[in-house]
Amino acid sequence: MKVTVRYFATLRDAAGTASEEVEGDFRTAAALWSHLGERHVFPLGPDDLRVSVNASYAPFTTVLAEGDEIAFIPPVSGG
Amino acid sequence: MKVTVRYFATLRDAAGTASEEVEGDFRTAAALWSHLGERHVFPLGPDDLRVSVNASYAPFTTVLAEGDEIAFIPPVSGG
Amino acid sequence: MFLLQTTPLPSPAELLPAADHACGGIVAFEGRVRDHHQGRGVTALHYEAYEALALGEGQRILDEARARFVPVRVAAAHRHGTLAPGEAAVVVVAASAHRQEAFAACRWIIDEIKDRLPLWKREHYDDGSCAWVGCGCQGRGEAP
Amino acid sequence: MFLLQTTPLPSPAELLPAADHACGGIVAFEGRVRDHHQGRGVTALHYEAYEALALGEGQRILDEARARFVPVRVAAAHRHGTLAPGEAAVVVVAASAHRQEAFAACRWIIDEIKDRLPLWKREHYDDGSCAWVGCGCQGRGEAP
Repeated sequence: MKVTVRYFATLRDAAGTASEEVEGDFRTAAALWSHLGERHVFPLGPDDLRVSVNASYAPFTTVLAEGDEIAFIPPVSGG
Repeated sequence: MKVTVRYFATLRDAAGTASEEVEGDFRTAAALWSHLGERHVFPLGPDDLRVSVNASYAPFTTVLAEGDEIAFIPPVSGG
Repeated sequence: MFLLQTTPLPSPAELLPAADHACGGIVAFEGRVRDHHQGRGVTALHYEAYEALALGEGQRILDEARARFVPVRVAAAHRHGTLAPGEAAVVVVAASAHRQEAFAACRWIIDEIKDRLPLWKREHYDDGSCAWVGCGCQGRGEAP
Repeated sequence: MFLLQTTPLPSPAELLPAADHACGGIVAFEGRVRDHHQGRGVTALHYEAYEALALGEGQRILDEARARFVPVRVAAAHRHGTLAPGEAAVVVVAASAHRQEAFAACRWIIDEIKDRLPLWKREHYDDGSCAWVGCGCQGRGEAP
């Protein structure tokens, strides 16, 4: 399965890119996060992050589908 | 002792004037209110009113002085 | 700064201009004349004021707010005389580095204004009648 | 209406124009860029946004506010990109016949925006350094 991962703020700094296509047999967002940990060293863990699937917040347990756009959302600081 | 009494809103309607000079031997604002009751029929009683002496809120027990400007303040409705 | 005037009120931004860039949160309240009240159409509204007491009391409310909500900058203005529906009767602004303080101060000031400022509202209705609002003597203040 | 834009934000009055004269109380919050943060001088601020999520989430926050605080009209706008001290980063307006509802809705919306809107603030300091603010990884986000 292939998905697009988008990175923001400190995760973008750590990944060195704003977005990448990732292929693998991760079923859920949580599994995708573990998979990404094999290629990047992130300054934040799952307890600090929210998940967005196709531009909506969703649980880490969300089952992903081909072509999904996933983002792991660091603590926000708008307002 | 002579004081000036100012009337607002329903008290002004009841007194038929916005202000009048009142002479008598009332010592306090409470005594002045009783005195005024002899010449006007007011739609409000002391429990509904606050007292202003020389343009500052003051207790009904305030001792008045010659020339004071007194107002009995009906429930306000600003804002 | 507390203003009491018969002319249209300044906007919140005019009333409390940005003095510096130290204040992060600005909360403004505007109270406007409604076009209805308890089911009746309101065509105009007249505020009678005891000006000398209102000016002193308005300033005291702002001074008390500055002492209660630290650090905060505050200003307020109240109009009197005759207003049309949609016009602002009261404007309150509070600015602080912390939005909690700005909200609390703005809310406190308008509550105190409504409780303490010696102004009395007389509504004029579309049937030609008028009445003192919240005068504590329901019905008695009515007059054509 | 929820706006997300890189250009200067509308004023509260522009963001939520008086649609009618039925709303008596209007509460507005403006959050402006401060010129200092934790003792350091701030020269500019950059908001990075996940635009698609921010737009959807901003609209959801307003829809939820309308359901929670009845009757109320609400609007909000958030800026992203680079801002100078004194510029508005966020504007929230709530209007209701009852000031309690307007205050509560405005306060709730800005709290939700700060909690949920996917925007990240990077401050640039007068010593030439910059840092992600409140990124959950103190020090790690620092970069020259």
